[in-house]
Amino acid sequence: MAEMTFREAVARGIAQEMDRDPSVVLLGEDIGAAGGVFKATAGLLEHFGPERVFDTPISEQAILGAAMGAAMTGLRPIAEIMFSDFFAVCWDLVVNQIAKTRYMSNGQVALPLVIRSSNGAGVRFGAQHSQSVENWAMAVPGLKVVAPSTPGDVVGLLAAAVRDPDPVLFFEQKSLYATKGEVPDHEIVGALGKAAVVRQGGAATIVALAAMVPRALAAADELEREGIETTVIDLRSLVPLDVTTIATSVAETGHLVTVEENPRLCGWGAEVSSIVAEENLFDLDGPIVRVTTPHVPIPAADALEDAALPSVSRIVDGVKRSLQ
Amino acid sequence: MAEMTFREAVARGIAQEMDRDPSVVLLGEDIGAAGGVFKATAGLLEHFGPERVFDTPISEQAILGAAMGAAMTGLRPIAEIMFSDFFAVCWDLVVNQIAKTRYMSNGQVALPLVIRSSNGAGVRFGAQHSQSVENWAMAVPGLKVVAPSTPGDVVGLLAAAVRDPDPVLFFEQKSLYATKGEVPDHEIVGALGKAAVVRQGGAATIVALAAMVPRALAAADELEREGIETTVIDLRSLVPLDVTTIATSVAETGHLVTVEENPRLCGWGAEVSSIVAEENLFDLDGPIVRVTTPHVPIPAADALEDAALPSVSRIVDGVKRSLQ
Amino acid sequence: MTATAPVTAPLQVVPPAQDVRLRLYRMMVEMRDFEKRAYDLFLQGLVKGTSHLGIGQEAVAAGFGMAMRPEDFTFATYRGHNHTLARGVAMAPVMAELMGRQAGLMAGKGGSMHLTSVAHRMMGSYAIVGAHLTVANGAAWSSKLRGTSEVTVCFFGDGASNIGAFHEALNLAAVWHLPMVFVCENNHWMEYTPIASVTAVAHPAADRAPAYGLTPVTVDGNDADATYEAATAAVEHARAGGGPSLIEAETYRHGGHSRADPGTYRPNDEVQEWLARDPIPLYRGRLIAAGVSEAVLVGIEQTSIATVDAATEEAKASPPPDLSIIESDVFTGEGSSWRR
Amino acid sequence: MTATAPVTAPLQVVPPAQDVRLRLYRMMVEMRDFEKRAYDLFLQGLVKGTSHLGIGQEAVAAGFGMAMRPEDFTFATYRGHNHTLARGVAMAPVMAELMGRQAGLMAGKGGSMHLTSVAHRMMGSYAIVGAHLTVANGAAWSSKLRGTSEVTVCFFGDGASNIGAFHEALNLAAVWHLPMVFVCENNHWMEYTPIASVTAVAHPAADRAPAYGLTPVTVDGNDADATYEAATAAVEHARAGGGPSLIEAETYRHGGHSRADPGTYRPNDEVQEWLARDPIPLYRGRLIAAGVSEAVLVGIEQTSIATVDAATEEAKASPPPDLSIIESDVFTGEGSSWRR
Ligand SMILES: Cc1ncc(C[n+]2csc(CCOP(=O)(O)OP(=O)(O)O)c2C)c(N)n1
Ligand SMILES: Cc1ncc(C[n+]2csc(CCOP(=O)(O)OP(=O)(O)O)c2C)c(N)n1
Ligand SMILES: [Mg+2]
Ligand SMILES: [Mg+2]
Repeated sequence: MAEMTFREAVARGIAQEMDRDPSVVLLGEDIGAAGGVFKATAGLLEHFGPERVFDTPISEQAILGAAMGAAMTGLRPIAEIMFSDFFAVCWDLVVNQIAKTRYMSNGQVALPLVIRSSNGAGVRFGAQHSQSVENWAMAVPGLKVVAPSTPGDVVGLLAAAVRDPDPVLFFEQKSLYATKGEVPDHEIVGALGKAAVVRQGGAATIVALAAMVPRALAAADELEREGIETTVIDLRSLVPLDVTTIATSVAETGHLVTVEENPRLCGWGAEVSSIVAEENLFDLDGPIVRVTTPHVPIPAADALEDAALPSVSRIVDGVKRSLQ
Repeated sequence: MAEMTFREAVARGIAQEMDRDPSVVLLGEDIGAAGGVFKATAGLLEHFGPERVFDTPISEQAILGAAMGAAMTGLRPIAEIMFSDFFAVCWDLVVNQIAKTRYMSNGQVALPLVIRSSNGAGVRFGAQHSQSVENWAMAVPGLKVVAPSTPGDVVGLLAAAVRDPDPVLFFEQKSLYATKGEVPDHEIVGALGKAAVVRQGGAATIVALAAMVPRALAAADELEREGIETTVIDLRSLVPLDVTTIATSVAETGHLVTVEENPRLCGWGAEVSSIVAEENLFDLDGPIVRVTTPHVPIPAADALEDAALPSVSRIVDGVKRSLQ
Repeated sequence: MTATAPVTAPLQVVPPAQDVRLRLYRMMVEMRDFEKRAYDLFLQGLVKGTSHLGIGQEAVAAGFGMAMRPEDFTFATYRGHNHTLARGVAMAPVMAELMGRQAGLMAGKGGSMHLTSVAHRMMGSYAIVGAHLTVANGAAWSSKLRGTSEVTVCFFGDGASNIGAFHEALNLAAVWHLPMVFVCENNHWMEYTPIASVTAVAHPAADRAPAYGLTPVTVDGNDADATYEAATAAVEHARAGGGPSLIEAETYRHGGHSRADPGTYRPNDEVQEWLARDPIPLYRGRLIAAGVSEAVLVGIEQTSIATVDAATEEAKASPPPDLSIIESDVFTGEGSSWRR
Repeated sequence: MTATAPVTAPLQVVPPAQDVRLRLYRMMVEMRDFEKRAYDLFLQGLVKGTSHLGIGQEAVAAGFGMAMRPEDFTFATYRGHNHTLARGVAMAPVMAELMGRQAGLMAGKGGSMHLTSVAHRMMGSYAIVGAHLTVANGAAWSSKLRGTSEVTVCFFGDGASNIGAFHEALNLAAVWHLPMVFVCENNHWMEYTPIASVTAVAHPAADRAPAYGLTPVTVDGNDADATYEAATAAVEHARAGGGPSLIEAETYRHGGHSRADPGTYRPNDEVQEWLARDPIPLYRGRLIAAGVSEAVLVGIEQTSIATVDAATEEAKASPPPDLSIIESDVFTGEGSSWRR
């Protein structure tokens, strides 16, 4: 058991899989010699050499094309898209090629690849470097979508993603990189599609992801002080989605609040809400409340950015509204 | 009043605006000399000349960049992205540049531009030419999103889109191009963000968009034969979203069904459902049912494609499930 | 505004051996007969949706197909029937795919634009212009990392030379010194717009080669000897570790862009000039001049028609796909299930 | 793997007039002082988030800024402070924007990477590599359609030359014969990776010019006379209807890529070589040699510091933005409202 940062856990998780499987290779911008702009791949070039770790030009389509073609022909690439905002410059590779090729080929082509990307706001990088885009991926059939909230889950879910036979988008919330957690020393392999109940309470169910998990927990603490006991679910994976864990909890609490960094419309919170409204409506004793960023680009100034993102107090308010 | 096809209505709507406003210019692939691959811009080059109608290379980023830069500096471009699937190759221009520049500049930059695109399935073009991606756009702050279902609305909403000061994505469902409708001869100008109640009935509210509107109406006919009277709402616009019309109807019927061509996860149906589950939960007398394509790419074979899309009978079933 | 004149390939110094030439001829005839039949079936409403014929461009597909080894990879566009057949894929499953039948190469899930046969290392046909150039790189990169001598050949149109992915792919292939052969089939039109009207240079691919440190190569794409020679040189260059090539094959599609498009937007004299250089009669004449007997050629032609007939019957006999496959193979072994 | 040697510009035949030279010097000094202050404020925690300094590259921003008329348009990258100042934007709102204050150029909504001042025709700074080349085309296209003589100048880095948007933008500008000047500031590094290690040609922009039918142009980006001359030629060529240019200015950033990056990944002798060619002392020496008095230069330098000091105080005095603006200007006049 060692304490390490979220960013160190990324490198540790990749190293675990590269050690195990020689077909795992890495590519991306500044990931090799520089160890990544967030230092999440530090040491991997030194350890695994230039035969397995590749710095690329600023050519995101070429990066994902290379990953896809390599995955089709026997390798298990891990590609980095430096900021998830840049998925927009290579979205075609993600949604039209990587997501659909297995299906269009009627299963002839397998695409065991992972695309890691730093996601989300909180570090004052402005509107083109702060988006949470995990729901862009969730909306596209053929992609698995993961976003851990702790260093331990980073390692376990990275391992699961690398071993998965299908394309996995792995979102690393950039405001979490400096956070710390305990990570066991032995090999860790998680499972995609299993949410974690990180707190138990009977009054309401709060579902959160990535950087919103610690905030939801802080809100739960505050609510507890007011005598409101809540369950907090760390979703961890959007595809596959652990509907069972959510539904089970809602059946117990009767109240549901989702907490996401995404702008208002069409986020994963809407999906979770609408699943419950379709499948578990009669379990509900109050409205399903979604706490989100308003439907705005992320502003750059610290004061504005902080106020735009879901805060602990907005989560607290959201829970109270759900209890009406 | 003249009967015309949906595709003719596109050209008619553009011509109306180009006649009125000399700053309206057109650009896209094969839109000029060829009149567009769907013949939706037929005759415009001949009428308005090569100073206002521009054939481009296969360079979607360059197309949208040109439209954006022109809109920033006094023109009102209408750009065509031939198939909405191709938004993936120029998504950066849409979501990171066009959607955010007004906001990032604190309102200094205005972007009065329209991006038209053929959207959706039903013509056996396979997975890379059949997607419904209007909810990709809906999820991004800064974009307005429109998808008409009739030739009359095509003209009126195109006019509204061209006159709007903000970027509007205008989706033309390609299975509708050959459909016909009456269009008044005089100038028509619609309004963004107004849904149309196209049928009234007290048992349930069906909300549909674009090609799903005629299907929802057919389902309503079938339900009527079984004695179930439904309201059908043609959403027409996703951003702005006419929440009032939906909420008013749900308050009357107590039951909500959304019908969309999109794959299962995170479509606009989820957004509509979750708004109602948050704001009007106690108006509901049954589960909110979403009828969608399953979470799969669109298959090419006619038999498969037909079975994948929401059918009249699946809509009928959906309404019945909502009435449980 | 008119298309540039084709570059005539240098006269063959050493023509291919006669068995190679006969195989090239057979391939071209089969491609032509197959696609003519596909067009008939389209007019009969049996081929649904769209299909993009390579009629007139067979010498490119045949020349390159012939120069490749079984272990090499092909990546093609939606205009990929010929490239698929060139790898030895049987006609019946291809025809059945065009018709949306169960016996289709991808059971109807892909369609004409996405022909794929991994068993033949035909790694797919792609319908977003330019994207597959980057994917092809990935196969070549993998070949290199896995220490094999496989070569990847990637076909695309003139119009693809103006999209961003082209640029990214060519640069990466050059920097990583990949065993890639990029083949631009310059048929002078991108759908309904002449390439010259939207491109800054006369040769959309060849004139860009130096931007990637590559040598400009053009070849007469209607001359199967020339394409075979150019293909062999580039494929073996890549196999020997010499890195990527970019070849521009000048050619022409006889018909329209897709489906029932009559292609009438093209100047008549341009069409006539190219029809007069139809690669198949041209090659037939050359074989006769080289002493091949008429009977041998007629034999090839008759066998081809018989093969197409049989494939058509086989495809027609296949039922539509079972609807259960709609939800299979989104994910490996899990169908389309997105929930736990 | 090391960066290519810079191309030395030809000796000036006619140096710019002395008043132009003094203005060039003043611009460079102000840029340098402004950015040094920004860096100090970053270390003090007053500039939040990220910022990308152009220290060492001032001769490019100054030479081009000086060659532009007020009606011309600028498009820049996240490394755009200098290009913003070059259009005459006051320092205080820029500094306040870096500090996330109400008085910021965009009231804190954009930040350092997105400086925009439409009043000065500084049409924005863009942080997705390459995208703004296509947007700049649009402004130039509009200038042409509106029948004006405005010219658009678009700055970008060496790294941007490998992304798809670069290719699409250059081709369209050439085909549409747009009044565009594309300026590649080749500082030899893209973040932490040397451009030469990921680019197929030695000059990432100039060697690609022929791919768009353009003449390759390189210029010593550390020599303000040379950049001014090249800029004037290209801008007036565009204004006269001569179409686009692509200019590669060879230069170097003295510091790291962004924020507190010390840039230690770069070979020391490379850094030393370029520091010895710092554009500002270089130009100062040239002015002295041309007979400009030390007192005049010192005057410029003192005024510059005083201006930066005043701007800093003004920015510091500004409060954080009012939170109500978070929901303004997503849409025109409607704030962020997405519902009716
Ligand atoms: C990114 C993208 N843009 C546009 C299209 C629509 N489209 C399909 S084929 C085609 C023309 C392509 O021309 P070319 O590359 O010359 O190939 P050809 O069809 O002549 O073989 C176009 C514009 C597309 N499929 N993908
Ligand atoms: C599409 C995209 N990919 C990657 C990045 C991350 N990034 C920001 S600056 C940069 C380096 C750019 O290098 P260059 O173009 O030479 O400009 P410079 O920073 O040297 O001025 C990178 C990779 C980005 N902003 N956009
Ligand atoms: Mg072509
Ligand atoms: Mg650089």
